[in-house]
Amino acid sequence: MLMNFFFEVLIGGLLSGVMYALVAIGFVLIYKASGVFNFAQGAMVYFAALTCVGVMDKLGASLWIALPITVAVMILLGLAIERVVLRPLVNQPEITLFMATIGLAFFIEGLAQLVFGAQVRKLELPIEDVPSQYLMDNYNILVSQFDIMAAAVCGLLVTTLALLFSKTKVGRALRAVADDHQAALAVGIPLQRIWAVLWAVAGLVALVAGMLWGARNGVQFALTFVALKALPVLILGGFTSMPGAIVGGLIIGASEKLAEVYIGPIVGGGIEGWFPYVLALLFLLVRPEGLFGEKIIRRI
Amino acid sequence: MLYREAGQFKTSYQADGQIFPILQDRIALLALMAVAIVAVPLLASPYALSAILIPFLIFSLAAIGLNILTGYAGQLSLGTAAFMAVGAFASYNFILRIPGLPVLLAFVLGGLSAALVGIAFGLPSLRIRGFYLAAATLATQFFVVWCLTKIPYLTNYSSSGVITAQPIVILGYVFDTPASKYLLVLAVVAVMALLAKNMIRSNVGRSWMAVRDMDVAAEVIGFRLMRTKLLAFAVSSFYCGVAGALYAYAYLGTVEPEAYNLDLSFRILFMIIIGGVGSVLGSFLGAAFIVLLPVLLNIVAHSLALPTSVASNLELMVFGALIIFFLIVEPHGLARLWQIGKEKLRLWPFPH
Amino acid sequence: MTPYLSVNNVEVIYDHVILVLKGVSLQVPQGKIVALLGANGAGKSTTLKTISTLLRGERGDVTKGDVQFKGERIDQLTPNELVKRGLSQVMEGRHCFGHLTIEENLLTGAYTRNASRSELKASLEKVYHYFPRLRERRGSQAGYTSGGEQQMCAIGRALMARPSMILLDEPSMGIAPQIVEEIFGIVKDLNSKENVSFLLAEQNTSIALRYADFGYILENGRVVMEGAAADLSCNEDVKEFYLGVSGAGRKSFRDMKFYRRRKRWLA
Amino acid sequence: MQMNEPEAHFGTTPAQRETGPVILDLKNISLSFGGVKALTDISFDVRQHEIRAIIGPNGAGKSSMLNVINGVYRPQQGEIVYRGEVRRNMDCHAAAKSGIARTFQNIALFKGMTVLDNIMTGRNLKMKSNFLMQALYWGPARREEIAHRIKAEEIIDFLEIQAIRKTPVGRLPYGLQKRVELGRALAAEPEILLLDEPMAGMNVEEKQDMCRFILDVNDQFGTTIVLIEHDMGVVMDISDRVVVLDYGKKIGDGTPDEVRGNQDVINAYLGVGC
Amino acid sequence: QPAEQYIALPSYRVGPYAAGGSGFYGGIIDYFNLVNLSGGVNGVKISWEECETEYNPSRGVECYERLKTKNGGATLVEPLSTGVAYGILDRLAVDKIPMTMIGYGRSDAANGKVFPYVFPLITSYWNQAAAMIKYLGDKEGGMARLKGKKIVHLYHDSAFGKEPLPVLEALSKQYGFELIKIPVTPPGSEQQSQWLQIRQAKPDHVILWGWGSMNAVAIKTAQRNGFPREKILGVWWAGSEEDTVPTGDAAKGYSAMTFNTPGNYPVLDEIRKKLYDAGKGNMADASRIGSVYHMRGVSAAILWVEAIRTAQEKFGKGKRITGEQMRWGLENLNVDEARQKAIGAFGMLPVVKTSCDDHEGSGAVKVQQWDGKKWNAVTPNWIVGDKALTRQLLEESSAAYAAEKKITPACAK
Ligand SMILES: Nc1ncnc2c1ncn2[C@@H]1O[C@H](COP(=O)(O)OP(=O)(O)OP(=O)(O)O)[C@@H](O)[C@H]1O
Ligand SMILES: Nc1ncnc2c1ncn2[C@@H]1O[C@H](COP(=O)(O)OP(=O)(O)OP(=O)(O)O)[C@@H](O)[C@H]1O
Ligand SMILES: [Mg+2]
Ligand SMILES: [Mg+2]
Repeated sequence: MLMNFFFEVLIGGLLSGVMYALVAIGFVLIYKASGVFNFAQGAMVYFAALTCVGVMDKLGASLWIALPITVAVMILLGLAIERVVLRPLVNQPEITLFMATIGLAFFIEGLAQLVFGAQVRKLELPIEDVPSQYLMDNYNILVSQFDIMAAAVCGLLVTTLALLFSKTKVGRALRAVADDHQAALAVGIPLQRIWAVLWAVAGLVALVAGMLWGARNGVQFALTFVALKALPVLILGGFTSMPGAIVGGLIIGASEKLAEVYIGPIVGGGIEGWFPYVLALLFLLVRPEGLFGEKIIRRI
Repeated sequence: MLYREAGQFKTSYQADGQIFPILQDRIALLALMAVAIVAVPLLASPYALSAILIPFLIFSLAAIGLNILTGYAGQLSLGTAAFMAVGAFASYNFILRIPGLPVLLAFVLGGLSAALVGIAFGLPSLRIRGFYLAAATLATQFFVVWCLTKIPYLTNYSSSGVITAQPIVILGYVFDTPASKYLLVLAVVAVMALLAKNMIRSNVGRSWMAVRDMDVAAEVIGFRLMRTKLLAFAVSSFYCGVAGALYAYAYLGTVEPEAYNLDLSFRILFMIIIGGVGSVLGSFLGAAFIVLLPVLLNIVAHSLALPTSVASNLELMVFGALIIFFLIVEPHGLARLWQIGKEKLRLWPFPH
Repeated sequence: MTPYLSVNNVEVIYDHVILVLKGVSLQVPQGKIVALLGANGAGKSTTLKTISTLLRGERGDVTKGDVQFKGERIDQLTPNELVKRGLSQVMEGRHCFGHLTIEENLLTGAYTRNASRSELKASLEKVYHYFPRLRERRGSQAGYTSGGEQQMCAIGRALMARPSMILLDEPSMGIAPQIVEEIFGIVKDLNSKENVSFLLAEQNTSIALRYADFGYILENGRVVMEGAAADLSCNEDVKEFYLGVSGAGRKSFRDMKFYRRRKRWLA
Repeated sequence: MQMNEPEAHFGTTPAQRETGPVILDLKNISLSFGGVKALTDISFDVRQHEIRAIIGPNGAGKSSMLNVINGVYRPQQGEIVYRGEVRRNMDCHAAAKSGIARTFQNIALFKGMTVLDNIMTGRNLKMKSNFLMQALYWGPARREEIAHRIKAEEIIDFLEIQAIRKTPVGRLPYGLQKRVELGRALAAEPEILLLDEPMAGMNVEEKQDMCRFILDVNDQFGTTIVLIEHDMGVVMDISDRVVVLDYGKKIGDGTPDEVRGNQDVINAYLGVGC
Repeated sequence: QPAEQYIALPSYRVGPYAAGGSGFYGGIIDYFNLVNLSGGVNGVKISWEECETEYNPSRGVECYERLKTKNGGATLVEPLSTGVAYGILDRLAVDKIPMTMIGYGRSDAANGKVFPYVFPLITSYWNQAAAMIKYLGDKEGGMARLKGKKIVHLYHDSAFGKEPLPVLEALSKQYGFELIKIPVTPPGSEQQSQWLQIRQAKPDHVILWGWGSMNAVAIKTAQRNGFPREKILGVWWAGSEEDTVPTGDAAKGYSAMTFNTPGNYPVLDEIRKKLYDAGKGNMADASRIGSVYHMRGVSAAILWVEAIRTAQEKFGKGKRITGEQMRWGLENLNVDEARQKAIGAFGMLPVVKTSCDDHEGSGAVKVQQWDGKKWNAVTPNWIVGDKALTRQLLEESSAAYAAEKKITPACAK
């Protein structure tokens, strides 16, 4: 019985971790490829989900019509961001770009609510968020079928993107850009086009995260906060590693739940807010660039 | 022709080491201080004093604190509000538990408590840098607020978890009007800004900047990384702590730990980036920008008679867009813009 | 004949206030090597960055003049378009991609080429042939290689684009003497065999003038002297200030009695 | 610090210059990074007051050698005897304290600071007042600051960089940055000065200036200098003794003339016709 | 220029709580407009001004300071934000502007002797918590049956979530049920571990003391873990459409507290007809009329208008009243059933009768249940908990505050 509960917590945590990883991927994508810490990722998640349900609401369209429209919107958004925000800021210090993405986050949040209104909406995916009967009957563990799908989607995304980075010419170029904008320009990497594509892809990743999180928690402003859950995953896994996002997500998810259940009651509970950060920090003390992140080169 | 340094020869290094080496700047500053001390309390409306100037000064102080850490020592931090919270709650407890403790001393003690917490959370900076550190400082933010809600002692067992700042009494004088509070805050901020400026132009300041620009080289030259970074954390947190205490005592009055949330940390961060990373002047300019801009936008939006929800969202969008706009125009912030303006003025009427 | 590359009366301002180039004009004829000489801070690197439009990222503005390459104005193009048209730059100060291995660094150089695997391999081989040291270090992250190795990597990376014109900013910096000779040998080689044109900013005047066809001397953001390389190396002023030989032949570095006492032509 | 004063032994040949006892002795130093052997069993010494050059092809391990001397890298094997004491675990702070200053191959200036501030950082080990006094900028702290400022200004005069003293170094051209870096190292008034390619990216005239500075420092203060340089003209002219490294091994050691004649050195580095 | 009664509305319509803010302030403004259409309060029109606070204390203070002097001075303020309310708490007595905190804020502020200018109207957190236990006891078939039962208090880990703890703890001692406290870290977008703990504990009831997005997540997570929603009882901040709609069907059977009886009322019809049909409604979406937040806003406005009316009766009909007089009006409110009928809101809110001792004026609440489409009342009558207990807590706590602030408790004249 006790053991069973432990496994339930563990599995629940791992699956939450998958959901975190989903958001973390968007961060990694942008960071690894341009050295920009994209604070607007959370806002993009919200924007994507809201656009999707907003289109369904306003046009009375079905999910299958709203989805392609949202994809188009996210791509346009990516292109616009590159043109308006990033292009004029090439070769600026990291912190400037970081700040610009904060400005961007405000803009996107305002835009989303202006167009679609602030009310909370529901988003229903064809798959229901109820315990999988099959697993319940056969293994007596409680796992929502929704989570299983989320895990599959997440795995697929990570694999694709990881392959993109490690195996293709564009991937190599992206990593080069992250190291040195100026030199990347000098060797003829079309920074602008690449960034446009990249942000469009990040928009799509945000859409996936937005759909899954939105289906789970409702489409509301709080979706922008899921970024906070993704941050410890990022620092633990490393800002520059796709697999790191998944592994980090699993570790954070599982340990945070176990801690809340087993340590929480001793100290008054509610430690989920800071525990993942402290955990990630402990890892960082051993590996300052996260588990799988690229080593920070310090040489003179 | 009015603004020239030509003809102002420095006869000693002491004169050259002044904070404002150009005479016109010194005169302008003195004039500004005179206005701030005499004219403002007399002429400004209570609204301007208590809703604009006081928070502006308090945020400037916090921004100086963060600038010391992030702008000068190069350690990006997202935990500013936590240090402010420590300052506020510690001051509250000191005054509460030590009868007769002078308020100013309590602020200092509050600042020192924040400094201690700062040192503790600064320790990881010895290994971790950049955005990793930034994300890790979020731990401070969440942990401190968590402690304040979990440990009833800190809020004097108040059932709702809020504290009420005691009245500010110094030498029998009660600071309760907007004007008197403003003067108190002004005095504290002016003195601390001066101290910050002094630190920055002496060896500590240089050690911070050296660590920021290239920590390996700084070590080779003989700076101790650990001491330098932790000192930056301590001093920065001290500033934030005092600012946090002022925020509670001279501004909000009654506060819950939630008032020092992540949002506040970010606002302070905006201030230094918009104002100028690594500039004391920038801290003031940035604070003014972030305090005033939403108010202006709000007023403009109202005068356009837009529906409120449209106006509110537009405000947010314009705010975000303006941040981006300023970064594009000048990534080094308003302080740099100001400086370029001055340089142009110096060259005037020649373009270069 | 229109020159291959021409810079016409260019003025550059950094940060809105710092005037660096004050009307620089120069030409590179096709298939020639042109040297750009000048003291520290003369504006050589700025000139090269103006041509390759990398100035924008450093908050520099071209306020006057224009740049033409193969008869077209190029100052509004992106660096990517320039590289595609055959104009590559090797930046001062190496700028290797620290986290990429040496080989990956070289491969990024071929980004604009739609080369097949075997073509890439051939190009790599060629670079390794020129710089055997790079072959040894091909698998290490560039950030951990020595200064000279990084310099070789930067040059090799530019070669990978198979440009028809290369802007070289101080290629010999930090390179051991015999490799310096080799690098210039490579320049000559590419120039004569593949008709690649070069504009090289160089401090090592003697070797630059030895290999160049033509030279410009830049001082304080102005061209103060230009001429055929051979003529320049015979000029007395150039000899004294840039080649370190005065009437009595080369002096020992130990015996220089005075600090810089140069009279400036422009004064 | 009047540097242009009577020039004592200009025109003297290196052999005639008297050098002191061994101040720094490196014994069997080996250093490797993962698979890369940067240094293999290298021994050489540096005498007081001499100018000791290290040369060798790219990637030979010269910079790594300097990094070992001032404690940035810790060799896996070997020992360092400095002023008669064996120092195995010297970190770079301790090295700086014991009078070793240096410049770097890839300029390591503090880019956001002015020239003056950069040079002042070189004096940090000599500053005694604590940060509270500095914050008050009062009394001893202020006097100290001004005293050090005077020293820094002397160096600025010496290096002829008065005009740029308030310019942020990030904006300076490469050559001037090298000069500022030298200034920063000099500000520490070191006993040993390690220079890593101080003349890269300079033209002849600037190199002449640089040599002048180096020789003057060496003469006036008796500062021992360890120098890495690829310009053979410079190395042969100003150094007293030369170590030659190749692939992390020592292949030659001696006076410039000896080294010039060494066949190994010619093969590995100088090439023919030098 | 006819006299206008000016009210300051530091509101929020962007950010995480925008959904609630737009409904609440929408309701207030709708009712104001309605009153103005019929000539105002004895001819005195109501005017107001909004200012966006983003739920941020410091922006809220700025808004308050900006709004308070406009149009001849504000005579009432309502920020609907605990943080902002605390930020201006100390300023109210100086400025002589009363503030209402309808359904939130510190419960002990109901003591008008210590907090003369603060009005936590209708019901405080403490009374609500007491009412919740009362309801659960009734549901079990009598308070005595609570003995040995397990009740989970799943709360937003903040001052807000901890506020009811003294009441719940006292009641748990009194009635012998086991109180299990499980905090959720704000903003609460992940609650797997909490619900696993709950499932493990097998409680008889779960009190969901949540806020914002935390509520929907709680309900969804309960569903994922197969916990029956019928056993969950939410606080009124967890009992609006915004909390249940996003969960889809998961919230079916979930119930929550409210101080408005769901349903339709003549006053809402009027708002629909006279305002929205004429294109003058405040909310973008007319279907939100009568939603929980909207009704809450309308109720707030009703109480304020009644306070104005009451004050006018004493200080002069048809005249603009001052903030001090407004304070008096709020302190002498009596919105009884007859008055409610006259307004067209009979039964929409409990009877509210205030006094110097009792700035709350009621303490009665109802329970409503979500049927998948809308909220329905499940208790025909208003429920009142153990008011003696809450009164005692209130006295203690406000006395401590008075001591800390050096206030001598006394009724204002
Ligand atoms: N980003 C910048 N901002 C401001 N000024 C700059 C910037 N880059 C260069 N400068 C200034 O422009 C002038 C020319 O610099 P440039 O780098 O072109 O010189 P250079 O001839 O290449 O010198 P070196 O031989 O040392 O490389 C210098 O005075 C320098 O201070
Ligand atoms: N931190 C490090 N990690 C891995 N390899 C290193 C590291 N430092 C140096 N190396 C390697 O050690 C070898 C020696 O490097 P070093 O920098 O000492 O060469 P160098 O003699 O200074 O060459 P150059 O003249 O090109 O500057 C090089 O192959 C370099 O790649
Ligand atoms: Mg240059
Ligand atoms: Mg080297």
